[in-house]
Parts: sequence; structure tokens; C-alpha cells
Amino acid sequence: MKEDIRLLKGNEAIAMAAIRCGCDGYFGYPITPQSEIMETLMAEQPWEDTGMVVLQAESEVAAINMVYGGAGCGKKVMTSSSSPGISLKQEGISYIAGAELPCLIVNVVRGGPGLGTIQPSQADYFQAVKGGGHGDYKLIVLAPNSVQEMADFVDLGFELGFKYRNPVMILSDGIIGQMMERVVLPPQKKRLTEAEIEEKYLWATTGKKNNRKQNVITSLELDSESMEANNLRFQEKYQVMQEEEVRYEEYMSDDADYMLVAFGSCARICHKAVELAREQGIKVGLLRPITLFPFPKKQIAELAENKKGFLTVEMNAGQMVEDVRLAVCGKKPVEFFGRLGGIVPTPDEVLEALKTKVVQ
Amino acid sequence: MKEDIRLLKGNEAIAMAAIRCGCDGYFGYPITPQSEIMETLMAEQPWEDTGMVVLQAESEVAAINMVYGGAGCGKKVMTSSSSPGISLKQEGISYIAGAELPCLIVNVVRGGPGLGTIQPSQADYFQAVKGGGHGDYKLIVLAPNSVQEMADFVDLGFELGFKYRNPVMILSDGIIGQMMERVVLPPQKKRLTEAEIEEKYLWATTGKKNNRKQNVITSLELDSESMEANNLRFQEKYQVMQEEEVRYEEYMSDDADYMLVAFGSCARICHKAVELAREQGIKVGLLRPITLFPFPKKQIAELAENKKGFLTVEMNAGQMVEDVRLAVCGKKPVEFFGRLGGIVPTPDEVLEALKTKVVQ
Amino acid sequence: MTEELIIAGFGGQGVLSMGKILAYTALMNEKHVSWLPSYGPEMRGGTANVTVILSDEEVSSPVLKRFDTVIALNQPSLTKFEEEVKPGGVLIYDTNGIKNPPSRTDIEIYTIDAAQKASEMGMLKVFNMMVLGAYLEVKPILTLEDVLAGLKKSLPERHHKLLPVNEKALQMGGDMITKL
Amino acid sequence: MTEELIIAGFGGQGVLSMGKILAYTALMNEKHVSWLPSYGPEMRGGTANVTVILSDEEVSSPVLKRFDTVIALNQPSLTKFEEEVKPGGVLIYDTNGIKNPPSRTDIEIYTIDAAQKASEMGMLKVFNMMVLGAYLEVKPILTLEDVLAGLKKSLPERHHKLLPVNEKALQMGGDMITKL
Amino acid sequence: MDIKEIMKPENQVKAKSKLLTDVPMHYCPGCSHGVVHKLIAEVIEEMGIQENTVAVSPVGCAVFAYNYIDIDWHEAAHGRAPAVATGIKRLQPDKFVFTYQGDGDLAAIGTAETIHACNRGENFTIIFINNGIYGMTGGQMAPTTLEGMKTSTSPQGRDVSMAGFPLKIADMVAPLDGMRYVTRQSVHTPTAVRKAKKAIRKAFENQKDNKGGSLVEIVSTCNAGWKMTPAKANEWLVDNMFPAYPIGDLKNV
Amino acid sequence: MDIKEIMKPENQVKAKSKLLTDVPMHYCPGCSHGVVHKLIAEVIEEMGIQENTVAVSPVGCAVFAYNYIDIDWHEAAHGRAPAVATGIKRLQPDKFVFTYQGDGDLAAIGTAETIHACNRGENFTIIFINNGIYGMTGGQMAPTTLEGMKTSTSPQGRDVSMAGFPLKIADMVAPLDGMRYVTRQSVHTPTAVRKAKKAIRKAFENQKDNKGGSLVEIVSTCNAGWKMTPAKANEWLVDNMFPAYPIGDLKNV
Amino acid sequence: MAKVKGAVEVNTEMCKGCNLCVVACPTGVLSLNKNVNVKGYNFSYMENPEACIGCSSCADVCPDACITVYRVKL
Amino acid sequence: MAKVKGAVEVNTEMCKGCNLCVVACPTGVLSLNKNVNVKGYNFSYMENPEACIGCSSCADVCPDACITVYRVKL
Ligand SMILES: Cc1ncc(C[n+]2csc(CCOP(=O)(O)OP(=O)(O)O)c2C)c(N)n1
Ligand SMILES: Cc1ncc(C[n+]2csc(CCOP(=O)(O)OP(=O)(O)O)c2C)c(N)n1
Ligand code: SF4
Ligand code: SF4
Ligand code: SF4
Ligand code: SF4
Ligand code: SF4
Ligand code: SF4
Ligand SMILES: [Mg+2]
Ligand SMILES: [Mg+2]
Repeated sequence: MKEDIRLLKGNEAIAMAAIRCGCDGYFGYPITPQSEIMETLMAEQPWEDTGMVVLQAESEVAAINMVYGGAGCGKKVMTSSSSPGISLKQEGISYIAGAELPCLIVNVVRGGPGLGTIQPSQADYFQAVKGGGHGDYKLIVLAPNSVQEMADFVDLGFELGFKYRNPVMILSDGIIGQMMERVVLPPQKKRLTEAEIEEKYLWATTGKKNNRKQNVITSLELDSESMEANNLRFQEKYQVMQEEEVRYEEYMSDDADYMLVAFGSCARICHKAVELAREQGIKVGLLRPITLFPFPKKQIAELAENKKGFLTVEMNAGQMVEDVRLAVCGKKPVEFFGRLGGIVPTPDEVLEALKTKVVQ
Repeated sequence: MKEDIRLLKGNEAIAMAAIRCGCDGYFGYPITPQSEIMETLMAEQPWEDTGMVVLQAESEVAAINMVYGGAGCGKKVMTSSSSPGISLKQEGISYIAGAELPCLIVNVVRGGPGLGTIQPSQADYFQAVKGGGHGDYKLIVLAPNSVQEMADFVDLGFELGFKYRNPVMILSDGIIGQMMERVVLPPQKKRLTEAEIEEKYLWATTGKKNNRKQNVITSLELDSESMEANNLRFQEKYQVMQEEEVRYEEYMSDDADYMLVAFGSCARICHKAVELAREQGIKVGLLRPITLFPFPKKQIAELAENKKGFLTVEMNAGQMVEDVRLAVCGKKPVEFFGRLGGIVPTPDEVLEALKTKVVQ
Repeated sequence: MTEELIIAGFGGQGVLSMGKILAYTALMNEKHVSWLPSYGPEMRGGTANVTVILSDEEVSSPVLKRFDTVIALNQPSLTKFEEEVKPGGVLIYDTNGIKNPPSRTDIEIYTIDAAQKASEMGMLKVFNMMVLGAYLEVKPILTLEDVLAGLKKSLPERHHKLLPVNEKALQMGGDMITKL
Repeated sequence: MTEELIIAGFGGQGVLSMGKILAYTALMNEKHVSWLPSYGPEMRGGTANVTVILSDEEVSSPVLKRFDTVIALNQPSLTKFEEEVKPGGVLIYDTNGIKNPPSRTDIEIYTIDAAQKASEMGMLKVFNMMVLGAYLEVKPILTLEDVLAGLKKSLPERHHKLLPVNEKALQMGGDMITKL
Repeated sequence: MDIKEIMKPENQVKAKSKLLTDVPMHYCPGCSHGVVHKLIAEVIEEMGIQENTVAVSPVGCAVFAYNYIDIDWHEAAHGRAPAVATGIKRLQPDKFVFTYQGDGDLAAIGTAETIHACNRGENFTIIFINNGIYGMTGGQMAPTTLEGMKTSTSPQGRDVSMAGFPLKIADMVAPLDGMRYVTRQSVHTPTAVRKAKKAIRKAFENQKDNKGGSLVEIVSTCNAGWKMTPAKANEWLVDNMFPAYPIGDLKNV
Repeated sequence: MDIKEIMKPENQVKAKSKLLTDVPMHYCPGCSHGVVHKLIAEVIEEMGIQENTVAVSPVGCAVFAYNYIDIDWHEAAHGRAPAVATGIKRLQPDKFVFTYQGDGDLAAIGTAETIHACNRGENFTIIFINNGIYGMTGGQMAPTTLEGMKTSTSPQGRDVSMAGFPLKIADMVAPLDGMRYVTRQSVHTPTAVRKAKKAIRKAFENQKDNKGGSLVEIVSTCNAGWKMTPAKANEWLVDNMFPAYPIGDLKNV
Repeated sequence: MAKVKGAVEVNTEMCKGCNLCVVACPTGVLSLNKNVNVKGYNFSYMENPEACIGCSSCADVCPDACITVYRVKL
Repeated sequence: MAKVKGAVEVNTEMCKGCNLCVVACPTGVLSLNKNVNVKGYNFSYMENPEACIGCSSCADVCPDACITVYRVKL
């Protein structure tokens, strides 16, 4: 079969990939810089074709709760927004995690706090990985660094979501969302039928039939012992993710003295910075966490054994750097370089920071 | 003057203290286990007396935005809720931080995630200190461990809030909110007059007069350079807080070999655990962070020099322990003991954990 | 002196307010106190309990799993809390509706028949004061006078007419208690 | 080969779609590309720019501060981006409305008068194709044929009637460019 | 005739619906919630749609409804049931979907979700228990609390100049084009109960006919929150709630 | 008579309000927002209440309103202006407070805040710019988008069976007891502009008289979002928006 | 004389003694028992069984679905 | 002949050439200029100044408050 190659924005790629991976429903609310996701879906009219539902909700709060509803039925459902809208979804996200439902949430991050700016940022790292909502829960967080990954992580996200019955977040930013690149779109998958859902997802609320027990989607448990048991089960699940689902990419790290650590668009910039540094004879490598949770802590801990130092580069005031420090655990210096408020660091700046902060 | 001694629930103490510290307005929405805050205010009818406004909002989202409005006018305003309701406020909180407004937010934490349980929990630590909302911002987070501190931290919270033009959170839990203890209520302070506000808070939207420039309460800045400058200013402010506002309490730490670290109600339990341990000849002390942000990292780092190990005890799956580990920075083992889902650890359990996990 | 106590019963039995009067009176007598209810979604019925600590020292943990005294006012409470009495501690229970009496032998066990009595005498509203009276008979940490003074201070003036019946209930409770 | 380019002008000048055609054509010719617009709150007017990278290698950073080529279609863009041309790089600008021409001497500077011409000839809609033609004259990374083929593939059938005028514009642009 | 003879299976004219589980309901004695649960179970049983029904109960006293009616359920966040139901119904359009919401839920925090689901004419049923109070959290003021009514957050009685007016949300949504059936019923007498059941049935039938939105408001009591006996609460309901929330159809097209 | 002679200060009959700053507005050419800003500035100037006015502009095209009208402002989160204004007005009851909200803001995400502020009869003014679209974010469908109208999220035209019906929120809030004045105006002709100004003035006067809530809906154009010239947009407004949103008072008591 | 005769069976363990059936019965059949069930409620019972007409009113209003109604045409 | 005479002054740098004043003018005074201002807009100007009656219609509809109106009674 011929590959379906396109030149697409990251946001468009998400929409196209959603249709093709057999997504059942999208519920969203416009906000820059991600409105193209819903706009592309509306233009593509997948309801005519695959039967996918696309609905503009009255708010982000409504959208995430529509997702909760759809997810409980065993459907592949998703929503997308950008920072302020994602903040509004925190209660709903905590419910989805607490009810152990799979779903996909896309955050095309812009600069905050507050209304902030519509320019790109990575300042929602903490919110995504530490839990912006209440209670002890974790999202699986995927950080794409290209339009291709925007497309690929839709399918991956649903796969992981259903595997663990856990919400998955694609943590992107204005750059990846707005830039166009070559992307190979996946072939069209069929949406699951009701019968298939009933067979695969015994917990789905498809109507109590075939003498099964009623299915209840809930995060409520007033008996403290049972509630603790639930929570411990979640924690075990997160532990399994930590062991089995860590994804990351290394670049020129084998012979490196120093390591850059960066995710998403920042990793692209650091990639170039590595090239520049190598031209100047500085032996630096790059570790790009692809899953922000589970975080590649083991890998970083191992690197800490034989590297001289780390520079974490983020488009924020220093968030992932805490996880890097926790992984390095004092063995080597871990420095930070960041730009804020919608400003994107350039490869030269990164190189400069590397030289002044880390290289001895 | 005679002291005004009462037997009050933590929630009631907050309400009484709010009236007495000259709070101008409270906006809230009922949720267990903190509804007594608004109920007490409604019963006390402070509007007849001090003129304080008390309004039951249509939702938590509305309440935090009413707070945003009142705070912009230079008023002492507050809201309170419990976990799910606090999640809903995250967008608003990020706006308040971004617009640099003082206000007081009380979270009487219950167990999550989702609807969870109404029993006490500390699982909103991350949300409170890492930023549950979007963007790089920090709340000043106060963790009371007694009814007296519930009362005291209202005034302290407003003081810090106005000093730094920053939202302040009291991170309490169902135990402290629901328990009754002796509390000495502060004397009644006067609310500020409009003239006083105009003099003290040049930024307040009291109407553009006296030839001053218009005052605009906003977190919006589309120019990236200016937005970065704003963000850097916030970061500096947080740095100053880190240097000047750390509050903590030590108990029997001088000669201790091991340290417990715990906040809020958990610190009460650990206090007893220290007593039990000492009876058994185990030399253990307790560090209780009172400000969770700014976190007493220097103090813990210093303790790390001459203690043998740490046990962080929380009513969650391990959140503050990350900050303890960041402070200890690999110098000594930092272990964790927690109970989840509304279960409160007993002093005996803590002692047991100390013996098995930390004591060599 | 430190007394660690739990009072448990049905929602409508005045468990929480009994604990509160005790705590308040102790507070007035310069003791340190803590009062911690178990709370649930508020609907009528259901069980309720309250942990009260009275002490000359500051109270550290308000949450306990072992008690000096357990007061159980119905069967579920008795069943649940019997095992939480410290060895040598005190268990007081109301006999009304009790089908499985306690079986421990390492503690002091007392019974009262207050529910029955209160219902007979139309004094259901002060049932909890009977129980309090009984408790203070066993553990005279506070005097009945102190309690009455505390009640007087905590009740609004218009309810002071209720003081005599409370006093009576306290006394009756003291007379009613039986050691097993 | 790697070409790092920024195109900047007013919102209505077709800056983004010019970059898109370039990127699309390069993609069809097996190059790696990235196209990154500066975006703002969407309202008519205002300035717009797009960074396009065409390369035989994978594109690492899509965000740049130094460019091989800057195409500036109004005064603010010229002023802002002149300094971001790499030494030895290319600056192309439309002379229409330019009051402060560029002053650098370490770069190659070209002008076109496309805006004026397009307006005169009623070809405002293909103004951006003129500029593209001019650019390809200086940097023949892609042939006009490639661009036309790209256009053809990206335009829906019903718009294919517009291909001739686009071709004309591309050619005119190529003829129009002048080296300073 | 001897009672034993009467009590034979063939003489049975009324019994607990098979869809009601044996779990004792946690409601206060005499609470309207129980009656409405019963009616819903009966309607689903009579329509034979247990296998095709998915329900949504948000937090409120009825948060545990799933323990009592033996169908598939979603427990929803406070106020968001109409959004959750939208997700369910859009993705499973052949299911019968209903929400079961209190007045705090539907008319306060969930106002936007309620109005927009109604405006979109989502083809599901909203059962709206209007008891004029937040039952679950201990009797706070709801948007539907009557003027002068005492609650734990209006201990001096609702002062409309400060707290606003009792919100008649059924009146607000009835004119929306998406709505086909909006009715106000009660369950305080046997006759009322039977009418309420008919209304619920009609709302469910509408779904079958793909008609669009239906909302059945049940003007209810919360005797615990109102601090009255159940019987007294029913009287108070008639005297005070009905004038503000008159019983009857607001729309039926 | 020579033009220079006419253009003397003493002959000036209309000039830019002193409350309008010199900052060029970022709006698209011909946008209704500018006209309404001007009217508000004039009313505040004429009433002499610049020193006592605090305004709230949520995100939407008018998010930068504070750059143009020289009074104290709060920029509010999307949809929350009525809550923000409630905070301001309750704590500074002697100030004139108004919100300036778009249709996406007020009728979608902010539905609950709008309805409850109106229901409480908050004594401030809501200026509601109904242009049937989300202008700021690039022309997506709003709750007030007309049936069949094309937007970037309804590229085939609004399909009411999927997206619901144009929401007439002024009609919804007018019956609320808290509301004293609800009116629908436009600014597409000089006469309309003058009427709209009177309406705004009345709404502000109501605050002085402590009357309660006022809402002035301005049925507006968004020529950029509608993809028309400004003049054409005005025509389209008359032909299409007015039938759905008829001009006139809905309530004035 | 009535042409129908009825009887009801109350699930005494589920009954919460709310008294609504007692109020609803048109013929005064029901009453609350002086004894309580395990949950402590004074459950409902037929005090005047002969008056029962099997009209189901009691069952209709019972919130806890405790009442089963039987009726025979005489 | 008109009893009033008017004139308008357009702030050409603020004008965005939206044309609304041109449409609103009852006497056809205004027109968009062929030249553009610094922002690239064809600003409005009095093409037929003598027809102006100073009615302010143009100023009323101008979104950018660019128009100052003068009027004299003759
Ligand atoms: C976000 C959030 N806010 C508040 C609550 C607390 N809460 C639970 S139910 C409820 C209101 C219950 O009232 P209503 O909806 O009228 O139902 P009822 O109990 O009266 O049947 C509230 C405020 C919550 N669970 N979640
Ligand atoms: C929570 C949140 N959601 C979404 C947005 C994005 N957003 C900004 S303005 C807007 C709608 C603008 O439309 P409207 O209120 O009608 O105002 P207009 O621009 O048409 O004047 C949206 C969706 C946001 N800033 N915040
Ligand atoms: S509190 Fe009210 S609504 Fe809730 S169960 Fe009790 S009576 Fe029913
Ligand atoms: S997008 Fe529409 S509403 Fe916004 S400024 Fe332009 S014309 Fe006005
Ligand atoms: S069936 Fe009718 S008559 Fe018989 S007990 Fe019930 S209500 Fe009374
Ligand atoms: S109505 Fe039901 S619960 Fe109430 S008393 Fe009668 S049988 Fe018992
Ligand atoms: S004042 Fe009247 S006549 Fe003169 S230009 Fe303006 S609209 Fe025309
Ligand atoms: S209405 Fe104003 S902005 Fe528009 S053309 Fe006329 S003067 Fe210019
Ligand atoms: Mg209710
Ligand atoms: Mg709009």
C-alpha cells in the first residue's frame, strides 16, 4: 500500500490520526493554539465516514465530562485544549483517573500563568506529570517533538490508555501544534462494534445484558479500607507503567561528557545545539524523554554514573529539572536553562548555557 | 484585654478568624468536609457588623472568580473548598497568580482521586505546591496542624498575600477541619476603608481618580519579551519567599539520629510517634514544614549532614517526599510511609515504619 | 492526667454533643482537649462516634486506635470498639438492644440502662447526659458542677431553663451505672 | 543542502501560503521540510511571518534566529529581520512603501517591485507567487515546474484553472528581481 | 376471607420492581428519592429496556443510586451529568440514557451543562429532583430554595436581595427548541406518584421516538434538610413549594 | 463658507470622547466592537463617572478593551466576567461596574455565571456583543451562530440537529426577577448607534438607582469571521441576525 | 360493603418507619409498630387488616419499596 | 438650500478604511482615498465637502472614533 504522506500542522495531524485510528468521539472547545484540531475534524466530517462523533462542547468542563461519559462506554474518546482550558479540566481528569477510564487529552501548551500568552510554552509539565487535579493519580504523558509524533501518539495514546485503563495526555506546545512537516498518516482502522467492545471491555456500560452484573463507572468509595485498596491498586499500576512503558531517545550520548535533557520542541532545539557543540569539540549528548510519566529515571540514573553533568532545557522556569534531579540523586550537577513567557530558546542560547553552566 | 478562648472546629475557627482579621469578603460553595466555614459565616452575619460580604456562589469556578474580582479591588477576600472543588478553581488560581493578586484559598483536603471519599487526606500536596493550574506560578502554602493554626493562618495568610501580591493557600485536611480544640481568637481588626486601600495598594481598581493612571488587573501579555519579564519577576518573588518566608517547627531534633518529616495533621500523629519511639530508646526527631511553599529545603539539607536517615509520613502515596529528597539530595536515605484513601495512620504504625524502613 | 476516650452510637443519640460538653468543660478547667468526630455524608440515621482527649499536656495525635475508655451506645459500636479498649481500660455500654455482650476479661466493663430509662421517663433529649453522668461516676475527671457550669456557659440564655433536667440526668446516670 | 528562510509581511499578503507551497514542493521532491508560522490572535491585518527550512537532512530545530534568506514584504518586517540574515546570506525585499532601506553590506540584497506590479496588473491574489518566483531565481533550489506541479497537486481540481496565472506570476517574479 | 388466602402470588397487584436491588437505600426515612427510584425502576422494567439503559447519577444524596437500580450507571461529577450523558448518548444513540440530578447539581454548578444539553436537544431524559436544598452536604441553600426558607447557609431564611431568587430552571429550558417535553410532578400522594410515573414513562418513550430532550422535574421533599417529619414535609411541600413550582406540563410537543 | 471656518472649535459637534485613549484599536476594520467602546466611553464621560467605574473584559476580541477606555479594568477568564463583576460590585457597591462580553463568553462557557448573576439581580450592567461567532479565536461557531451559518467549526453550516439551536440568552434572563432591564440593540446605522447609546446609558442609570441587573445585547457584526466587507456584514446582519435576534426591549421595569 | 378485599405485606426489616404509608392509606389499615426492627425503626404493619381494599396507595408512596399488595375481587 | 453646513475631519492615521462612514453619510460626502496611510489602509476623506450637513452620521458609525464633526447654522 502506498504511504499517505502529507504536509500538515501538528494540530491537523492529530485530527487526521484520530479519524484513522478509529477514534469514536472528539469533544472540544476552541482555544489558540490548538483550534485546528476541532476545525480539521469538522472539515473532514468523519461522522459521514467512520461514524466518529465530533462535538463542540459549551466549555472545556463539559468537554472533559463528555469524554468521561464516552470513555465509560468503552469508546475511544478524546479532547484537546490549551493551558487555561486544561486547568478547567482538572476535576474531570481526576475523575477519569479515579474511575480508571482510558481517554486521550491533548494539551497544546501556551504561556501562563493566567491568560498569559498564546505563544508556545512547556510550563504545564508539573500539571501534567504531578497531577494538576486532586488526589494521587498519574496520567501517562507523551511528549511529541514532531508532527509525525503528533500523529503517531494518538494511536499509541489510545493503546496505552486501554491497556492500563488510564487517561493519557499528549503534552505538546504551540510550536509542534502550529508547524507543518511531512507526516505519514496511518491507514484507516475500523471503529470497534458494540459487540467487540462488550467482548474486550467487560467494564463498559453498554447496557446490562447477557446476565452480567451491572457495570458502574465511579470513582466514589466511602469505605476507607476499600478506598485505600483502590488507591494502592492505582499505585501498582503506575509502578508497572514505570517499569514497562518508559520511552525516550538518546542522541550522541555514548561518548558524551555532558548531557542535555529536554522534551518536545525544546528537544529539537537541543538537537541542533548538540550539533553546534560538537562542531566546537564539546562532547555533549541529548536525552529526550518521550514519556514524561513514566519518566526515564533509571536511564538518567545510569547516565549519571559516567557523565560529568546535566543541563535540563525547558520552556519554563524549571519543572522537569526536578525529576532529573530526583533521578540523578546528587551524583552529578544538574543545571537548568529555560526561557519563559512564550519565548523559544535558540540552539545558540542552549550552547551558551551549556558552556557557562555545565562544562567545566 | 481578656483572651477570647473558644472550643471550635478548625473550619469554624477559620470563619471566626476571617471576620476578626477584617476580611472583606468570602465566596464559597458547599462541599464536605469544609461546609462549616460558610455556614459559620452565614450564622455570624458579619455583614451586619464589620460589613464583610459572605456569598454562596453558584459553583467553585464562580467563587474563585468572585475572589479575583474582589482581590483586584484591594480587598481581603477568600474562598474555601475541598479537593474536587479546588481542582475546579485551578484556572482561576492561575489567573490570580498571573495578575499578582493577594487572596486566601482554603483547601480542606479529602481523599481522591475523583469523587473519592470525604475522609481526610493530604493527596493535594502536589496540586498546591507544584501548581495544579497552568503556567509557572507558586502559591504560598500554609499547613496548619491545629485549630489554633487554622485561626492564626488566616491573618498570616492575608499578610503574606498582600506583602507579595500572591495567592495564599491554607492546605488543611478533614481532621483539622472537623476536630475541635481550644483556640484563642484574635481581637477584631477594622476593615480597611476605601481611602486606606487607595493609599496602601496603588494597583487596586477603586476607580481611576486623583490623576493616577488607570489600574488594570490582568495576566495577559502578548508581547513575549514583556511576558518573559513578568515571569522572571514572579520567579524572583518566589525566590525572595524562599529566602524569607520559610516556616517550620522542629521537635526533638537536636540529638536525633533519624528524622520524621510530616505536615499538618500527620505531624500531630508523628509527634506522638516520636514520643513512643523515644520511650523505646529510638532517637528520632520531627521536622514539620509549616510553609509547604516555600519549602524548608535549607533546613532539611542541613539536617541531612548529621542525621542517619529520614522518614516522610504523609496521608497520600508520597508527594512531599519528593521535596524532601530534592533537599537531601542523595546524602542520606529518605524513606516514605503513607496511608491512602481517607485512612489516617496511627502513631504506632509510624513507629513501626520507622523501625522497618529507616532505623538501621 | 490524660484520658483518651471514644463515644459511639447512633446518629440521633447525642454522641457528638456529649463529647463536646465534656471537652468544653475540660477546657474551662484548664485542660488541653481535642474532639474529633467521625463524619460521613450527612443523612439521618447511621452511626456516629467521637474521639475526645482530655489532658494536662498538649494533645499530640487527635487520632487514636487504643482508648482508655470506650462508651458504646449500640450493638455495632460495641462490637467495633470493644477491642480498642487499652488493657486495663474501661468499657461502658448501654444494654438496650445488645445481643452480643462484650467478652474481654482484661478490661473493666460497666453497663447502663439509660436508653430504656430515658425513653420511659420522657427524657430522651437528655439521654446523653445520663451517659455522661455515668461516665463521670467511673472516671471523675470533672465534677458534675463543672459540667453544669460548662453547660450553662455554652447554652444560650433562653435555654437555661433546661439546666435542671440536665442536672437530673447527670445524677441519674451516675446512679445507674453497674460494674459487670 | 539546507536552506533556512523566513518570509515576513502583512497578514493579507499570502506569506504563509507562499511558505506552504515552497515547503510542499520541497516535500514532493524528497526534501525534509519544516514550516513554522508566527501566530497571533487572529484578526485581520497585523504582521505575519513564517520560517521555512528545506534540507536534505532531517530538520532539527524548526526555530531559528539566523537565516540564509530573509524575504521582507513591508517596512516593519525589513527592519526586524535585516539583522537576522546570516553573513553572506540573502535579503530580498519588496520596495513598496519602504522608507528605510537595508544598510548591511555583508549580505546579498535583492529588491522586487511586485506589490506595485501586482496591483497594477490586477494580480494581487498571486502577488506571493511573484515573490516566490523571484526567490527561486536567486536560490534555484526548486524549479518552477516543480512548484507548478506542487501547486497542481495541492489545489483542488476546481481551482486548476488558476494554474496559468500562477505560472505567469512565478515567471514575472523571476524577471523582476534586481540585485542591489 | 383470610389474609393468608389473599396473600397468594396470583393476587399480587403491587410488588417491588425486579430492577430494584436488595441493598437498603441509604436515604433518610421518607425521602422522595426512594419513591422516584422506584418509579424509574418500574418504568424500565415495564418498557423492557434494562439491557439498553445507561444512567448517570452525579454527586448528591442520590450518588449511590447505582446501588439500588440494577442497570449500568455512571457516577458523575457534581453538575456535569448532562455532559456525561451527552457523551454516552452520542456514542450509543440506541441506548436509553437518563440523568438523575438534584437541584444543587442541575440548577447551580451544572447550569451551563443543563441548558446546553437542553438546547442541543440531546435525546435523553433528565430526572430533576427539586427538594429546594442541598441534601447530601447537610442542608445548604440551593438555587431553588424558597424565599425566607431556612437552610444551613441561610440560617436567617433566604434573603433574595442577597442570595437571589428561587430559580425556575424548568421554565428556562421549556422554551428551548431542543426540548420536547418538560413537566413538573411530585410524589407526595398516591395519585401524584402515579402521574409522576406516567411522566417518566413518556420521557423515556420520547427517546425511543428520537424526539429530543425531556425533563421531568419532581418537586420533592428533603425532610431531614427541612427538619420536619416526612408527613409534615409533604404538607409543607403543598403549601410552600407548589405555589413556587406549580405542578403540570410546561411543554409537550 | 470655507471649510476652515467651519472647522473651528466652537463649531465642533462630535469628537472622540476624552475617555478613549490614543491607542489604535486592534480590531479589524469595521468591527462593531469599536463602535460600542465609543458609546461606553461617551456614556461614562457624560455621566461623569470615570472615577467610579470599574469594568470587566473577559478574553474575546475585546480582551484589550482596557487599552482603549481610560478607566479601571479587570481582564477576566473566558466566561467568568459576571462572577468577577459580582466580586467587584459586592465589595464596592458604590462603583459603577460593567462587564463587556462576547457571545462565546456569555452564552457558552459563561452560561452559569451569566444566569446566576442575573438571577441574583447583581446591580451591574452586562454589555453583550452578540456577533454570532468566536471572533478572537478565528471564527468558530458560537451558541448564537445562526442555523446554516458557516464558521470554522461548522464549515458545512450550523446543523441544529447536531450543534443545537441559536441560543437566545437575553430571552432566558429577561424573565428572571433579578433583572430590571434587558434590551437588544445594534450599531449598524447612525440611528441604531444613538439608540444603543441610550440603552447603555439607561443600564448605567439603573445602577445608580440600585435597581438590579441590566443587560444590553448589541447584535453585532464580525466581518472577519463572517468573511464579508464591513458594509456587507451590516446588510447580512439586518437580513439574517435581526429575524433571530429582534431589536427592542425585552424587559424594562 | 367493599367488593374487593386487600392485604399488604410489609418488609419489616427494610421499613424505616417513615409513616408515609400510614398517612396515605385511605382506610386506616396501617400503623407504626411499637417494636423496632434491627435498625431501630418502628416498622409499619396492618393494624386493621380487614379494612384493606388493596388500593396500593401505601405501596405507591413507600420510598423503600417495602410493601407488597394483594387484592381479590369478592 | 441647506440651513446648516458641516465639515468633518478624519484622523487619517487611525482610519482603517472600513468604508462604514462612506455608506452612512446621507449626502455622499465621503469616499476612501486612493492613497494609503502608514498602516496600508485607504483612509476616508471628504470627496464632496460642500455636501456635508454636519449630521454626525459618519462619526456615529465609525468604529475607530476617527471622525470629528463640525457644524454651523447659516
Ligand atoms: C465540585 C463539587 N462541589 C461540591 C460538591 C459537594 N456536593 C456534593 S452533593 C452537593 C449538592 C447536593 O444537592 P442536590 O444536588 O440538590 O442533591 P440532593 O442531595 O439535595 O438530592 C454538593 C454541593 C462536590 N461533590 N463536588
Ligand atoms: C478557558 C478558555 N477557553 C477558551 C479560550 C479561548 N477563547 C478566547 S476568546 C474565545 C471566544 C471568543 O468569542 P466571543 O466571546 O464571542 O468574543 P468575540 O471575540 O466574538 O468578540 C475563546 C474560545 C480561553 N481563552 N480560555
Ligand atoms: S438529606 Fe434529604 S434528600 Fe438526602 S436522603 Fe435525607 S431526606 Fe433525602
Ligand atoms: S475578528 Fe470579528 S469581532 Fe474580532 S475584531 Fe475582527 S471583526 Fe471584530
Ligand atoms: S393497599 Fe390501600 S387500603 Fe390496603 S393498606 Fe395499602 S393503602 Fe391501605
Ligand atoms: S412508607 Fe414504607 S418505609 Fe415508610 S413506614 Fe411505610 S412501609 Fe415503612
Ligand atoms: S457629518 Fe453627516 S453629512 Fe457630513 S460627512 Fe458625516 S455623515 Fe456626511
Ligand atoms: S468609519 Fe472610520 S475607520 Fe471606517 S473608513 Fe470611515 S473614518 Fe475610517
Ligand atoms: Mg437538592
Ligand atoms: Mg463573538
